[in-house]
Amino acid sequence: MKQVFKRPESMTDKLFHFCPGCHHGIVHRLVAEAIDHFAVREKTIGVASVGCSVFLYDYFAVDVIEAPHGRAAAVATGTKRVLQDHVVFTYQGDGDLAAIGTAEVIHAANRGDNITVIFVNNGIYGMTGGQMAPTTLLGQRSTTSPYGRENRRDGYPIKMTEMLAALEGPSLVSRVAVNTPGNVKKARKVIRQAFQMQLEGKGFSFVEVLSTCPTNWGMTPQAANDRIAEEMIPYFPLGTLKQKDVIDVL
Amino acid sequence: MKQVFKRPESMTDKLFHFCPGCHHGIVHRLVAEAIDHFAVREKTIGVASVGCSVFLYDYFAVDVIEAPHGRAAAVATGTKRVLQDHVVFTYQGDGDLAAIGTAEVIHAANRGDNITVIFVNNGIYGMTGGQMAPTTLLGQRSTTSPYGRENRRDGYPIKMTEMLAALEGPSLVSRVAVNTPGNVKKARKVIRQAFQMQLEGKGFSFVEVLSTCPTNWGMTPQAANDRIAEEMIPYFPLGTLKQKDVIDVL
Amino acid sequence: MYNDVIMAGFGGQGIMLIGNLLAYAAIREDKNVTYLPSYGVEMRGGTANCSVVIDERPIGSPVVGRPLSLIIMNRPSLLKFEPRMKSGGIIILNKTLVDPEVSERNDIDLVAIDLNEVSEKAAGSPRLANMVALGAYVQKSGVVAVESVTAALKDALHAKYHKMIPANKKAIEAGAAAAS
Amino acid sequence: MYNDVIMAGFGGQGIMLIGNLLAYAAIREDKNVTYLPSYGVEMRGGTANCSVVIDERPIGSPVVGRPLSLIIMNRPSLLKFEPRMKSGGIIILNKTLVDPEVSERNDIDLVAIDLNEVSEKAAGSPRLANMVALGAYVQKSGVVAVESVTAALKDALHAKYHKMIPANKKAIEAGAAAAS
Amino acid sequence: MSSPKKVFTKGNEAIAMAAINAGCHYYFGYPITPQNEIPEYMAEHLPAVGGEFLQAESEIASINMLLGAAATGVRAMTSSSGPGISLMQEGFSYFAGNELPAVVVNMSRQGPGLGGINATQGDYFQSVKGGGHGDYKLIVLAPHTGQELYDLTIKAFELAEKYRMLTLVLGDAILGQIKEPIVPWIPQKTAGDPDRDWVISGAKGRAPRKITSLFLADGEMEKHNWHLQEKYERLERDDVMFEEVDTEDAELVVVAFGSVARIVKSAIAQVREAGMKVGLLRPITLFPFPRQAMLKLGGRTKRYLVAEMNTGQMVEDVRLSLPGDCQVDFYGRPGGSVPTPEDLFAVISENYSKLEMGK
Amino acid sequence: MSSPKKVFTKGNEAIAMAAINAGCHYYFGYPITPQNEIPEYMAEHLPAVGGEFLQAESEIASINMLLGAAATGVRAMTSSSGPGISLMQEGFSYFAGNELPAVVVNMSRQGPGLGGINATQGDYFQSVKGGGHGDYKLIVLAPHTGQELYDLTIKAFELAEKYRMLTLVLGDAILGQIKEPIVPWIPQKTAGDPDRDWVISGAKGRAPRKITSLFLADGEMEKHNWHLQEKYERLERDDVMFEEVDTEDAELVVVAFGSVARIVKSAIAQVREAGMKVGLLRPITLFPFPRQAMLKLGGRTKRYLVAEMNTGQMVEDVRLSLPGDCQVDFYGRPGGSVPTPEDLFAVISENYSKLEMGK
Amino acid sequence: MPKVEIDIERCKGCALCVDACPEHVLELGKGINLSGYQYVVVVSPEACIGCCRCAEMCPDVALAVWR
Amino acid sequence: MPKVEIDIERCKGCALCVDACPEHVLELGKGINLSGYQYVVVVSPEACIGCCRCAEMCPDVALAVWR
Ligand SMILES: Cc1ncc(C[n+]2csc(CCOP(=O)(O)OP(=O)(O)O)c2C)c(N)n1
Ligand SMILES: Cc1ncc(C[n+]2csc(CCOP(=O)(O)OP(=O)(O)O)c2C)c(N)n1
Ligand code: SF4
Ligand code: SF4
Ligand code: SF4
Ligand code: SF4
Ligand code: SF4
Ligand code: SF4
Ligand SMILES: [Mg+2]
Ligand SMILES: [Mg+2]
Repeated sequence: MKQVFKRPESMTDKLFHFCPGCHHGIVHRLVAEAIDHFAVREKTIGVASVGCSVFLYDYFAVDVIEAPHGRAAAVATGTKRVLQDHVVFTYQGDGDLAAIGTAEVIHAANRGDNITVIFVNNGIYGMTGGQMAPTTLLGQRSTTSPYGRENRRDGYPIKMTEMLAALEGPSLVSRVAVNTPGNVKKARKVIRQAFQMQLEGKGFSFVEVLSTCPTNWGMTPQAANDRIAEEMIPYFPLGTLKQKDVIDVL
Repeated sequence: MKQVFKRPESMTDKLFHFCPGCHHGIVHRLVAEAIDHFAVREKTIGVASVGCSVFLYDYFAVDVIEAPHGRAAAVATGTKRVLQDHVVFTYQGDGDLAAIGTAEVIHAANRGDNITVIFVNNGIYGMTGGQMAPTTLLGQRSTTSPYGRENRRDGYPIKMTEMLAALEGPSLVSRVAVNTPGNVKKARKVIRQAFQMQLEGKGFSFVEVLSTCPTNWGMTPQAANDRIAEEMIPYFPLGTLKQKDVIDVL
Repeated sequence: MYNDVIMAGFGGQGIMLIGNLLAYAAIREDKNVTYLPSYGVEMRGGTANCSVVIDERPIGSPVVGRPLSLIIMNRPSLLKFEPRMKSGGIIILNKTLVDPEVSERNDIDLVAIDLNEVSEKAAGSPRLANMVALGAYVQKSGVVAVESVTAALKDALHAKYHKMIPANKKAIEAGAAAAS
Repeated sequence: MYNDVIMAGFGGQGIMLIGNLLAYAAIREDKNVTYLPSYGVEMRGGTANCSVVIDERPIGSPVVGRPLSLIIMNRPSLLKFEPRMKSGGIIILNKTLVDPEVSERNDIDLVAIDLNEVSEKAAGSPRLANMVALGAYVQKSGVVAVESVTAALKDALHAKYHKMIPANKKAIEAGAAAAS
Repeated sequence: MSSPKKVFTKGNEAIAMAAINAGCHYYFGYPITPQNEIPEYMAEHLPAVGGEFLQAESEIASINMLLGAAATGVRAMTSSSGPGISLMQEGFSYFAGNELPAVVVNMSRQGPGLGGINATQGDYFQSVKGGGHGDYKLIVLAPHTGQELYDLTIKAFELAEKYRMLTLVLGDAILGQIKEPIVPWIPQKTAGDPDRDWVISGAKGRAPRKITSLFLADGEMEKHNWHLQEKYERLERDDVMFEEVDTEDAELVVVAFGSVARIVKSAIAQVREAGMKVGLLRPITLFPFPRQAMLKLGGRTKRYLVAEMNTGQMVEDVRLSLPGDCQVDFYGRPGGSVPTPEDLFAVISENYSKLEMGK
Repeated sequence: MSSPKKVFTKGNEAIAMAAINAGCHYYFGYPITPQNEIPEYMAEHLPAVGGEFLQAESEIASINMLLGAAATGVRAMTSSSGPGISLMQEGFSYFAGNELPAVVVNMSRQGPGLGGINATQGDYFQSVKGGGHGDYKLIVLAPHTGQELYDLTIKAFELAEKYRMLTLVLGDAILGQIKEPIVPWIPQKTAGDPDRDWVISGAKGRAPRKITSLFLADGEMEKHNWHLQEKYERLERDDVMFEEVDTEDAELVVVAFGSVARIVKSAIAQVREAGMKVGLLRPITLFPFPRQAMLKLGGRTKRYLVAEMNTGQMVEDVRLSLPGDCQVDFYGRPGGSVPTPEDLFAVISENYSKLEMGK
Repeated sequence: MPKVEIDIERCKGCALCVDACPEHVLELGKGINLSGYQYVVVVSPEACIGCCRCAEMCPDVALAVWR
Repeated sequence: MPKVEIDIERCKGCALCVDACPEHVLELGKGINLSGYQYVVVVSPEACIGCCRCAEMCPDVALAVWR
């Protein structure tokens, strides 16, 4: 009998501080599995962002730099320009990447910086207690959209994946979810592919992961999980929007 | 005999400080003409940016706020939320809007803020003396890309119009040029349309104007003018990418 | 008279609610009061605590360095706060989760109650353990009248929970009884 | 000996180039020198100017408050700088564009030259008016030798303009002649 | 119109409530602990008064939206903490250069860097010396109770308008999170005069106006700078605020602001009981700093203890204000380690006993 | 390896040249006048040494790219001016919290706001008091000639590494734009030790490392803050730099830094000729400030004149450093109005004559 | 025989695994772990087919599976 | 008859109008204006068709056209 599911080696033993049922834990595991898969733990550098995933360094057995809120992509660019043969990834929430960090991620993508960006879109500011995120759905209540998000005041839930796919720079732009075992498997594949792109020097890879925040959605973990399929995926369709297979150099 | 071409009334008499042949002057005039056309000079507020067009207030006979570099869209949002029945426009260069101001313009567009953004893309930092802009063409030399822009280091010339058109928020997203009398006429029409959108409460309108910088391109005004058709338009195709005709409210 | 208390436990044990409730009870008695919650990142997975200061005179520090009393709902909270207590203070301890033997002070007044059991008996559910604890503390300290606390339920609870007031009242009173 | 000069004119009249050239000439004579350009927004449409300080001893201020000499290429520059000049100073004035009558000082040494004409004659084009002016200034002030200036052309000009050195040399020398 | 009824309110909410009651109908902000209750309160209550709450995409957007709103002459505000306030420094400098009035709240938290979310006073220098570029000042108000958070927020709007300056309400995690009963009230004037000659409102029947901080002509910028300094001097003359407690006979005066001052008050009550003659001087305006008050006090009391939740910042202003013969000691607790009344009792007693020995 | 040959170099280029010669192979920056020659020089010359020049999309991106590069232990830098430096304040605070070494150049220009592009010293407070949030310091170096721009840039990299701190080279439009002959040289050590125990390099054969400034456990943040303070004290003990000119017999000492100090030197030469006993103290490190040197000097000379191109900033540090019986006057020219040697001659003479009268 | 194992101190009782298991092998138990969470227990070990669906969904990496 | 008029003090001599005019009405002159620019002059006024092409292209709004 063989162990077919176990804790990835790139993870530490530390218990997650995440709330029960929070998808951050699943995404953490998938990233660690990708690192294991390519056996690059010793040359991987994680760039943590500010959000519920701020303690990345507690859970990953790799070197980690904690970036200021929104600036993970810029920090990763700085690191990667020096350590070009290392693997550099960022892990960012939707507040971090799609609000304050908009310019940084767009320009890293546009430059085709050879880094991997894992974008956890839970449609809310988790860490700060449930404020509206740029990706909060229309009509959704949050502590700063108490009457529901309204497009004329707050704008539309922003589709970062679609927007980045409109740029020439990035090599892989994809959206996945982790709400069912099947989707977890697909997400695993895409995240692995994102790291592979980087290892092959193909440039910027970006994976958006639709994710729950049971606590700030005010739902049980199961209800939150179900909401992904019922509300999030219809607005944020899954799939790979862009994939370059050759390295283009001027 | 009737005067068929004259100085717009929304302009002051002051001589432009622009270099000979610089398209900024043409774009200034077209914006003033649009203001004249709708007879809204007395309720128009311009938001100037930092760049060669920083002295907007010297040339327009309207109230003007000078925004910090890159932040014109945020300033305009603040003003428009208060003065909802006024006409608010920003006038921004490519360094201003497509580099440091990326996040601000994207989020104003995504919110569908009811303002008009005039984006003068001359592929260079004019005011500061010819550094590479996010829109500088591949291979183009500038003081900070002395060996020519190279996509693997500097990224691709960014297409703001295409990227903004990928968002749900904006109502009009268009690219024009002013390199021939015919293109000037088309640009006039689109700029006028952009103001009309705002007057009708349809939300965010955005016009990118391909523009010369003879000084920092190191060219005569005529050669610079020709380069628009030869090099700029092929990469930045003209046309309206997005136009909403109804006001959508959740 | 000046009085202060720190209440602590897991997030989800209703610590903040009883802190607020006590404050409202003090306001009903026309006393001055400050309520200072811990908050933020600690909420996820960690412990939650708050400090309440009650006085007839204006309150200086809302920060309690050496508490006169504690309401302790879990083990980590006992370990954290007990050593700081003033001599002679009161601890209301949640015996359901914490073995009273863990306490190391003998210069204090330790009131260990099986809060879940008392709550279950009084209100038909173990979920009002926090109210039981507050009832016990108020009874034991006399900082405000038990009636002020039960009367304040409608101030502290959101209108949509007002139907739960009777059960809460029972739990508070059962706590008071358990401590007397 | 300490010497300073401010050179001013339209952007495009080659002010910065002659400032640099003078500095290189001073370096050839092993003197200390500072060159301080005006720059930036002023470049567009406005005037350009620079200050050069030359001394055998280390140079303190590179900022020239009350210049000993001026090279003036257009009218606005004369209006701006003449009033600040030290008494007894030298002005090399571009008579092609500025009427010497505009000068209001009579305690200074005004050398008005039709620079375009001299340039045209000496070098076959009016475009070296700046070099003519510098030649005149150096001759008049004696701050460095005219030969040092012509020798310094290869330091100050980018290699791709070195073929223009002979014409520049002629213009400088013609300027020196015009001022002597 | 004011009501004497007490409401049990969180500090952050007291600020938001006061702002709305002061006629502030425009709020732009970005979430950050420990001040989220301010935007949350605004989001809930501004629609009812016809105002606009807008969550910006960042603090930089917030401060610039605020700039755009302030230029129209309305009352408007933003709030943030530590890292967010740092990001606004360019904007602050523009506000100063443009002479625009608005209110910013900093519920400060531990630094440097991401730090932590507990209370500190590490942003004193940033607030009073100017964290942005150039010679400029903000008006800085430092409340120490829930009621004062309310009252000074109203005052902040008034001062901002009076001087056309950005006014900063500097609190901390304690003040933002504390709940206590306060008495809300509504000031008489709740809006700036719409006819002010700098207000951007469309050039209807008047010459166009501009809001700019760009000055290129010779000497213009220097003139503008001296003009700003003149305002700062006026502020110092007319609008200094401070509180003195038990200073008349004090042999030792503690100087403290904000939440620490409140804890010091408890400690002083204790040391007074123990027979020590100790007083408190509490600056309420950190800029303008109560220099004259200190100078006067320094003629009488010679020994001072400055207590701050940082490694020593306001202590410099205290030293600069007092006569040369005063002795100024410092007690600091940086990084969110809030001193308790007991800690302060110990430090004050020790300091006082040195004084006794010195006699 | 160093060559005694003089090269005629613009101040900004002297800095860029020195940085490359000091082994700085990574530059991230965003254009702004008056420092554009730094990125331009880097763009031209870094490729030849195998380095990376990257024009960032903003100053915020620049400082954060710098952070990402600095974390790997290499020598790296950015440069900017006024508004751009303000935008980096959050980043500066993170550098301090993270204890990362790097060099930033501020060629300061007029403020507040957009201001203008002429020289001022209005960013002194921002530089030495900390424009970002929290209790922290930068090392601040203030060169006053082209040669010193070169030399101190090299020193900046050394100090940054020695203390794991951000080091700011504070110049202004004059220093950035001036051209003069300098002697370039190459320091012995041109890279940090790659084995330092904090360097992020991939967790190969060692425990994973983290660069963070987040401290949440009780008391940890306070500990970290005191640890930082300890470094600052060490700096003050070991690495203060200043220049004294003609102070031995001086009855009046002028205190000035950077470009103003240079102009003061000319003025002092003139007043000395006129028989007045005047000296100069020029702080070269603005932080650590030469407090001990001032204190010592203050035992002898009692009268001081602080000259700055601002409305009075360093003057506070001078007052805080000198004994209480010294008289400190201030002469300020804010907003790009550079005082000429003649202006300073007049002010110094006037001040000196008051001294004569006082006798 | 396939087997699932629960690290009860890691479990937060979110029950995502319970929903994910096609064979109803898991259920929330009555016990409370040291962190205060009601953890999951294996109720029908024999039914486990070792498909890992539970483990894929566990946000806390509390499950291990053998096959 | 159509007519074009040049405000010579506004003209910067960029010659964009010269290129734009289908009738070769305009040319750069010899004169220099107060700002130091060589300005444009009307060389064949009679040829002007009043089409405004010149004016559309003038960045300095130095041209007026009658028709
Ligand atoms: C400059 C700055 N602004 C604001 C914050 C406060 N802040 C911390 S995390 C966060 C957003 C968290 O939301 P998200 O990025 O979606 O991550 P999540 O917690 O949802 O995973 C914010 C606004 C900060 N730390 N720094
Ligand atoms: C925060 C900040 N960073 C940098 C600058 C310097 N700056 C002034 S204008 C400008 C860019 C100008 O380029 P662009 O926006 O393309 O306008 P153009 O001059 O080409 O019309 C820059 C970088 C500034 N003023 N403020
Ligand atoms: S707050 Fe939301 S995102 Fe954060 S750990 Fe909890 S569930 Fe996850
Ligand atoms: S520098 Fe370029 S953009 Fe600026 S005015 Fe001159 S030509 Fe126009
Ligand atoms: S491995 Fe499959 S069958 Fe076994 S418990 Fe998990 S989900 Fe159920
Ligand atoms: S999914 Fe994991 S954490 Fe959730 S109940 Fe199952 S074992 Fe426990
Ligand atoms: S109006 Fe037409 S024809 Fe006349 S000058 Fe202008 S371009 Fe030529
Ligand atoms: S286009 Fe205008 S500025 Fe240019 S040459 Fe013609 S008239 Fe003069
Ligand atoms: Mg989120
Ligand atoms: Mg441009």
